[in-house]
Amino acid sequence: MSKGATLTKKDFQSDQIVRWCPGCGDYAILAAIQGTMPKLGIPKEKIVFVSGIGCSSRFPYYMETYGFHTIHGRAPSFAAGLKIANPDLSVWLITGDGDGLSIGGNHLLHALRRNFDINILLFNNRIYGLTKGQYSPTSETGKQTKSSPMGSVEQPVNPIRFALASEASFVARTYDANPKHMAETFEKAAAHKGTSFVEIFQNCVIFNKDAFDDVYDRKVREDQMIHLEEGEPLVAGKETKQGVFLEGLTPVVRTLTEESDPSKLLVHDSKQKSPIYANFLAAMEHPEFPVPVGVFRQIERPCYEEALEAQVKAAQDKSGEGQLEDLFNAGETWSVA
Amino acid sequence: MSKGATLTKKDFQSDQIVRWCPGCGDYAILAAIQGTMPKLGIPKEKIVFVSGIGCSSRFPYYMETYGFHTIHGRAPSFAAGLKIANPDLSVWLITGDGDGLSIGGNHLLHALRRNFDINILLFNNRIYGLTKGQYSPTSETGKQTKSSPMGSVEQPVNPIRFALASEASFVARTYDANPKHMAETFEKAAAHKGTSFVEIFQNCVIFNKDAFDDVYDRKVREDQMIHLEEGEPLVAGKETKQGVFLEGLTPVVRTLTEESDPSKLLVHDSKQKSPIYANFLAAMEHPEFPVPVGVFRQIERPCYEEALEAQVKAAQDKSGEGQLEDLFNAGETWSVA
Amino acid sequence: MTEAVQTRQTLESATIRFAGDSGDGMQLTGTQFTNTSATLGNDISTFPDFPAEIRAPAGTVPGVSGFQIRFASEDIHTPGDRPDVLVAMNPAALKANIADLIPGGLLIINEDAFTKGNLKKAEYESNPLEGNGLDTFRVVKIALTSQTEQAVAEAGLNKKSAERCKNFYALGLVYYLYDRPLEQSLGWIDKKFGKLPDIQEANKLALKAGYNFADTAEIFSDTYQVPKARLQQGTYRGITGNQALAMGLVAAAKLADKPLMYGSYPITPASDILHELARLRHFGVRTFQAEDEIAAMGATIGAAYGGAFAATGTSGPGICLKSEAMGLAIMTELPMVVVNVQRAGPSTGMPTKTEQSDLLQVMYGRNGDSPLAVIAPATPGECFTMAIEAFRLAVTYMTPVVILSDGYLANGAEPWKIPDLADLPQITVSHDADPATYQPYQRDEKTLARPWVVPGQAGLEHRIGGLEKDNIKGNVSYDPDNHQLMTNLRAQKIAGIADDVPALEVIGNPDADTLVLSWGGTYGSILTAVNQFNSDHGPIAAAHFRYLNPFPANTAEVLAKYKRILVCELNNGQLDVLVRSRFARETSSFLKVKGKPFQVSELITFFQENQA
Amino acid sequence: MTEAVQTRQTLESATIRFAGDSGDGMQLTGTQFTNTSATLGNDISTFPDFPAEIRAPAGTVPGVSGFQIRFASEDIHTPGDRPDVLVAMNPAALKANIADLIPGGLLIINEDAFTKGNLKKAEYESNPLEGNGLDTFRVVKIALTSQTEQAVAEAGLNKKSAERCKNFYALGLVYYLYDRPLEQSLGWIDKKFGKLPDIQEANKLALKAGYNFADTAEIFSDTYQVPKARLQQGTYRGITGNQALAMGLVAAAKLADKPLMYGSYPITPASDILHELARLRHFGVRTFQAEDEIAAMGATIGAAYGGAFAATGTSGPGICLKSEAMGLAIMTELPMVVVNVQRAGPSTGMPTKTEQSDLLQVMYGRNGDSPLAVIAPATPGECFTMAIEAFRLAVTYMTPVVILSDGYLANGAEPWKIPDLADLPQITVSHDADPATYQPYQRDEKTLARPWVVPGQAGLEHRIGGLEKDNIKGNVSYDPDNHQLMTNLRAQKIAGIADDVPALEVIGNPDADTLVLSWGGTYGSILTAVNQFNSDHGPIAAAHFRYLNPFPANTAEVLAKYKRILVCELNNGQLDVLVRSRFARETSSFLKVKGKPFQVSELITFFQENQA
Ligand SMILES: Cc1ncc(C[n+]2csc(CCOP(=O)(O)OP(=O)(O)O)c2C)c(N)n1
Ligand SMILES: Cc1ncc(C[n+]2csc(CCOP(=O)(O)OP(=O)(O)O)c2C)c(N)n1
Ligand code: SF4
Ligand code: SF4
Ligand SMILES: [Mg+2]
Ligand SMILES: [Mg+2]
Repeated sequence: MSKGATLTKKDFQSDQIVRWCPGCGDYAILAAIQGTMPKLGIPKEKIVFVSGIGCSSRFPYYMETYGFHTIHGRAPSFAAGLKIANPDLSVWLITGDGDGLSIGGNHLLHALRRNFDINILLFNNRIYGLTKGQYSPTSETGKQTKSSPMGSVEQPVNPIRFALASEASFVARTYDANPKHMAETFEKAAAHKGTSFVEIFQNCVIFNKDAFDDVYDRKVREDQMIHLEEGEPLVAGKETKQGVFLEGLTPVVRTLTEESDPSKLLVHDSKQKSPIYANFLAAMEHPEFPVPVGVFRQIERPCYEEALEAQVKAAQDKSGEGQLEDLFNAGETWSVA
Repeated sequence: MSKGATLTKKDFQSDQIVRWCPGCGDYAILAAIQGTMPKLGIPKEKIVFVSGIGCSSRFPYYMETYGFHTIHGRAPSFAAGLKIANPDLSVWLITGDGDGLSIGGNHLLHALRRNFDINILLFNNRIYGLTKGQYSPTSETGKQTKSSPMGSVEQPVNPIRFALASEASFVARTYDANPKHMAETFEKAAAHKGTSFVEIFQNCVIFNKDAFDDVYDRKVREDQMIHLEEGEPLVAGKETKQGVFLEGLTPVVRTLTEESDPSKLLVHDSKQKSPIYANFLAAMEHPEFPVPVGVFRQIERPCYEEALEAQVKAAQDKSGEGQLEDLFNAGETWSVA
Repeated sequence: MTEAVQTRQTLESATIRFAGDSGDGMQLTGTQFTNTSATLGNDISTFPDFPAEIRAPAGTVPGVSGFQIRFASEDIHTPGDRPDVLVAMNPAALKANIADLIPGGLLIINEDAFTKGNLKKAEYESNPLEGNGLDTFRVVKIALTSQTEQAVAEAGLNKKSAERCKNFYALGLVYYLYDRPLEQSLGWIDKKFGKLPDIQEANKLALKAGYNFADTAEIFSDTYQVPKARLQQGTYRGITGNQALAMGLVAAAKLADKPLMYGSYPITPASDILHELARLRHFGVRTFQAEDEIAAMGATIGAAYGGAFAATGTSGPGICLKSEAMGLAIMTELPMVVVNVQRAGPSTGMPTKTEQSDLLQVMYGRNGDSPLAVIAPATPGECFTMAIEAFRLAVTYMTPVVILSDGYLANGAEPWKIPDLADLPQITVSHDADPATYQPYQRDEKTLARPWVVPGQAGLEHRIGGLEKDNIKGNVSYDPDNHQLMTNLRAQKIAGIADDVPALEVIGNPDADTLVLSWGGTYGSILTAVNQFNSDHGPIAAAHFRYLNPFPANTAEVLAKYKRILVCELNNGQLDVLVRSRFARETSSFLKVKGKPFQVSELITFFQENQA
Repeated sequence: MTEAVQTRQTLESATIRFAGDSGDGMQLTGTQFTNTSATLGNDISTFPDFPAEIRAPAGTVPGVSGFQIRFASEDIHTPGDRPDVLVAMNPAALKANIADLIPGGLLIINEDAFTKGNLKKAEYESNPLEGNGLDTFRVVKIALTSQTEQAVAEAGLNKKSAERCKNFYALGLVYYLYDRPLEQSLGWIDKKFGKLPDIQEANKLALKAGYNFADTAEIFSDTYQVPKARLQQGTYRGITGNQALAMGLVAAAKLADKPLMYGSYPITPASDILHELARLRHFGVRTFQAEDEIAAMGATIGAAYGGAFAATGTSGPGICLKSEAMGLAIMTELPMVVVNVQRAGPSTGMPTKTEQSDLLQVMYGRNGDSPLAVIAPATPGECFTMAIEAFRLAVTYMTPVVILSDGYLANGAEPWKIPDLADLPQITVSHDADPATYQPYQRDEKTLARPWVVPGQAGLEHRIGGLEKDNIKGNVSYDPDNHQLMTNLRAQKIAGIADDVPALEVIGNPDADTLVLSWGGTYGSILTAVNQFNSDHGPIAAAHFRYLNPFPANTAEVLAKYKRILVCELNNGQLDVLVRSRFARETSSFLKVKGKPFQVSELITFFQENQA
């Protein structure tokens, strides 16, 4: 059957008509994923896309792999069961800011700390798309929508900080406006053993048009973002370079001049065991700071399903493979003649 | 009727027999709360205890105030509705590590970021007590329980880090072995405007006996804990003093000697707007670090119910108090004679 | 307006369906026609039908959006089974709708859209405009796109924007066909596009051009007029079920002088209730968009406990999530309203399609014996009165009350006679209790309701919760007899409501042998079918349930009069389960689960088949 | 063993209840008596009854823990209505249980515990041992605490530990009373306390001392023996419903050569299934303790999709939370088992008490028309066979199957004849499909099941989900006729199971006029009552449902034979709803919701009253 190595992007396109609004950022993400898949060298039949409900969660229908469009917010639990049943599948979980952080926040938390070897992509358009435009947990305070005509009175949650507090072993951010960055990020996520969490800034052209343009529009992108690169200093800026320095525990952004001492610049290191640095990065929010994108954190930690398999093996090594007769006859028995 | 000022601890004891196991840490917490109540100067009838399900969640029955023992994990939502209906009540939410962080993690997240003016006390005994001893989301990896005879394979969640990522405006930790510290912490929580989140280390003598003894037993307490005091340096230790220093972003604990420069010590400041410092503190976990207790963070942020009331008022100021006739007649109408 | 006017046929009623791509503005066109007709004094009934996607792929069949309107000089109760006129803006719209057009019906087609590309998207093998597939209809092909472009040229829009005016051009055509004036729509355009003068201008040009083209080119061999209906005197407006429901909730709270708290999580087709209410802060309405349906239910209970008029709304899957907390609401006997705008299930099902398949869910979908009151409005407008009724029952009996609406009621519109405030029921609420004698579960002798004491009342501090409580005192109780007593009391309390609601009414011919039973949103079709059957076929009686739990007190008596009982519902037999289990009667059912309302004709056929 | 033995009365059956404080070890005492009696060859049935709290306040009535055991030389099916012997370790135990003791019953009391303090905690105004309130019983007062202390003195324990041996002293007394040997319990003590020699010694001393005291002091005027029962030949063990259920799930997976995945969130009284299974990693069992019931259900569906034998277990409130995902399981037609160990509701209710009130919840508690299979074991041991049966049905019909157990079955024990592996049903599963022809919703002609293809199978990639799918191809479909078809198919598929399950059996006297209907865990009481009624009163027939959805194929036929139908169930009328709605028959019901099983006597009374 299908051999991962020889597949092309086209092999991952299903025959279903894609039903997002014209101009929706989901198209670019779909293309980036379909483009990434052949590079992973995994046969199609070993790949499963699991999703919740939302515009973004229609994703599995468009992938020529196995796919499960589940119910709202609960995709992580389906992925968990699937991985337990079948640890060698490549499982991709597609969710939205509403699906993953409103109704599904708890499942996301627990999936992340359990560290199943799955890849979670959270399409953050800061709005409920499918239900036609209510504010979401990532919408900014004051956001006016159909359900908040006088403005939302809620403090948004930062998905990266949430993932870090949930003990995620891989945390990254990318954006629909940069196919190359997406592709690189997805490849890194796929390579990570354990749960990979990727926030994707996604443009909902209908209900939250251009929400990220201040950050990622080509014109401002280089000034408003820090593209995290392993071992490289934290620097933004196209013409004038802006560097991130540490003052106590506080990030301070200063224009780099001839005189600046580059050795004082913070250097990106996503592999720190302690979550402090990653949290520090995550606290850099727009518009006060340029927005970090790339891999915030990647650490090694045992996967749930592996630890579980190890227990099965250890138990069988110790007690032999369980036999029903032994099970039935355990405890006190007596005979009737 | 009852006047807050003249009440005593006894006034807050209901006539119900307390039904926790002898020796359970919940008794001390109950006593500390009943002792704190009179100091708040709030009349009994303005106080409501709301809880979920668990040993800890029996709490409301023992308080001679209004009380609502709701369902498992959902107490924050009841508290939200109650505060919306009646913003001037003093609402206390009692939850456990299972109730609040397993089934109820999502509601906790959203309550915290919405910042209702309520006080959330999470009794963390790192076990499910009421259901007779299964591991909880705060149980340590490897924990052997009825449901994990070969050891839990899950990474625990740190309630303080979770609360911080949830944008909590007040975050503290206290412990059942220290009535004075509890009382002080509860008073501070009550004084805070917005959601106060307090983790309480609680001893379940039946299913997780002495889980915190390494940290809070009188013999080790001073060495194993840092009692956070506003404006004071981060120092632990009874005989030899241990101070917390910053190396880059990493906390380093060093024995203080005559030579140590005290000005290099980190000084506690819970009012920082940025969550970085509080996160830094929260990342100090036992046994690598002495455990911080006290107030991690307290910042000012609008409360949900106040912002909502403000919208009601603004709308009424703008459009007048809504009249049904106007509502009915809005839009296009026509007459039939 | 010369000759043509003179030869206009007068009709009692007409049904038009506008169908096009989701981007073609068909909902707007339909609404404009509706409002104009309503203002002219017609009775109206509408049925919008749109795809699940926000913007389904342009040109495809799943992307087709339709709006059907029936308008009449007589009382009507349904948007019509099949349209007399179909406007099809593209091949997909034709494909999706042509089967419904009545034989001999008028088919208005936008020729310009029948391009190769569009035919392919609609999965047509050959062009249906060629060949004789449409011969049974009166086909009027118009180059709608290009004519619109020409008509609006002077407004100076770009091609794409100019094209987008074609729905108003089509509306103009149909206005002419049915002799409707343009003024109301012109006014609407002025209001809507006042800030975009070129678009404003273009749409007005398109509307007028369509009208004039129809007039001058005499493209319609027959034209019609539909005189005004003999509606009850009063001021009217168009209203959808969701709008009516939102207004009813607000009105109930106002009538009781209480703030309304509405906790909800968005879900199709219930979200619009949240949207309507969110705009009403000046009515003291507190909306709470919760993180999920569980939290919405919890907040609703919390608010009820806090003394507010508390309500929540959702659709079927959301009820699943609310069910555990609904059990707590029953156990703590607090008053609140739970709205379920039903949609086609199971699971995610077909979210934008209507169905009545959550009746048994709301009756039984909780652990333990957990009775609550269930009511169901029969028409969009009745959503208003039933919302008030729900709150009346909730606070009188201290119980959650479920309102079963559905997608058809929610989005369908009808003329609504604006009520006189004085005619609305008074709702009185008291939190009074004497600290000396107060007991949380002391019950009112008649209603069996416990007192509604709220935090903040001094001397009445007490504790409630989901563990069984002893009757009267309200302490936690594991006493076997108390549990039996409380289970019985919970059941009796709900059963007792039967005497407090209107008797079940028999419509049609009460002396018939056969009784048709139905409930909720199917009223219009049932009533129409029953009336028609009585005039054309033979005697038949019907009774339509607005109260599902409990049934009205006279239900057994009504049923006993009939030899044959037919049950019609948009599910796989749910009212049927209730009726049979309650009355141990054999029934025959007409069950339809196609995501659509009943057609009058299929009901008639069913009646005929069962009129043995 | 001199005289006394000679005068022992021989009984066919006896019922003892041990009652004391939660800390008094009554569950242990009961279990010891059970095991010894089972080994002697008696048939046995037990009913443990304990407080909701882990350690309810010592000495109070809510803190009382009880264990009832019935043992017999005949076949028995219930733990007995009322005990012949009551052992009351303190005033609270007396208060909570004395009403149940049969008149003339033997009451063994620990005098030492009747202190002022304890009387107060039990809320006794005066000492019940004084006065004549207990005159109708044969009262044996013993200074159990102090005699135990004396007896174990030589083991050198402190006072508190010494006292704690008093349950074994009491057990010794009762062993003598019923002529049971001590060996088995002595052996158990050795095994259990081997590492704590002083406690080991003390408990053995206490047990012997109790026995000897009863013998030498001749405290019992009558003593008894209960000969062995004529049980079927074989090896037996005691088993609770939860244990049997866990073993059944494991066995089903093994029989199909599949791994078992059990996803669950702890909840009383279902948690022990999780605990049992968590110990069985070497059987390849993957337990998953989820963050809540929703996640447990999701993981179960995920695992079923992944090809495992997947099951989840919970109690009523947990089903509320699972219900939305159960709808998805139905829509995606995946095989899995959902266990509901029912407890008294609604809401949190009385978590440690039994009830049968979730039948309609599992039938109807989801949005849309969403049928699934529902079965219910009749005895603790049957939980084993029904777990296997559930998986057989699940994989044969590609459907979720609900097992309705209850608190009484879950914790009650009975002797279980260890099955021969060869007698267990074979379960065959195939994932085969031909990529050339595979369609996700292509159905088996007979079962209507779709193929169970799992990720990892090459060339069969496809997508499933909760939106309506077109039959055969499985693409998302909003087609009206397809939705009708799929709704019908889902219903037919479940209905078709009726022909694949054992026929409904009539017990008692099949020629009677009256048929008693019952289901699930009440079997023992019903059978006993029906048999007794037939011998003592008159003919009566009964049929007990183990298959609730669908009912066995012959059900209508069975019901048609009887003039009168009585329904007995531990809820407020739920099977009754199903029976009446299905068969449109009048019924009379005996409904009990007291958190307790039926008493045989109350059933008999009900039969008498309805045997008109
Ligand atoms: C139980 C339940 N509640 C509500 C809904 C309605 N619903 C569907 S998607 C959605 C929010 C989607 O937002 P998001 O996850 O951000 O996805 P997007 O559409 O923006 O991609 C909601 C509220 C549902 N399908 N199920
Ligand atoms: C829906 C639901 N699921 C499960 C339970 C069972 N349950 C009750 S309390 C509890 C866990 C309690 O743990 P925690 O919150 O830590 O409280 P503790 O008893 O330790 O104080 C569980 C699983 C329940 N009551 N409701
Ligand atoms: S509504 Fe927004 S998120 Fe959804 S498909 Fe359209 S553009 Fe994309
Ligand atoms: S089980 Fe643990 S937490 Fe619960 S009451 Fe007993 S000691 Fe306290
Ligand atoms: Mg979104
Ligand atoms: Mg706990």
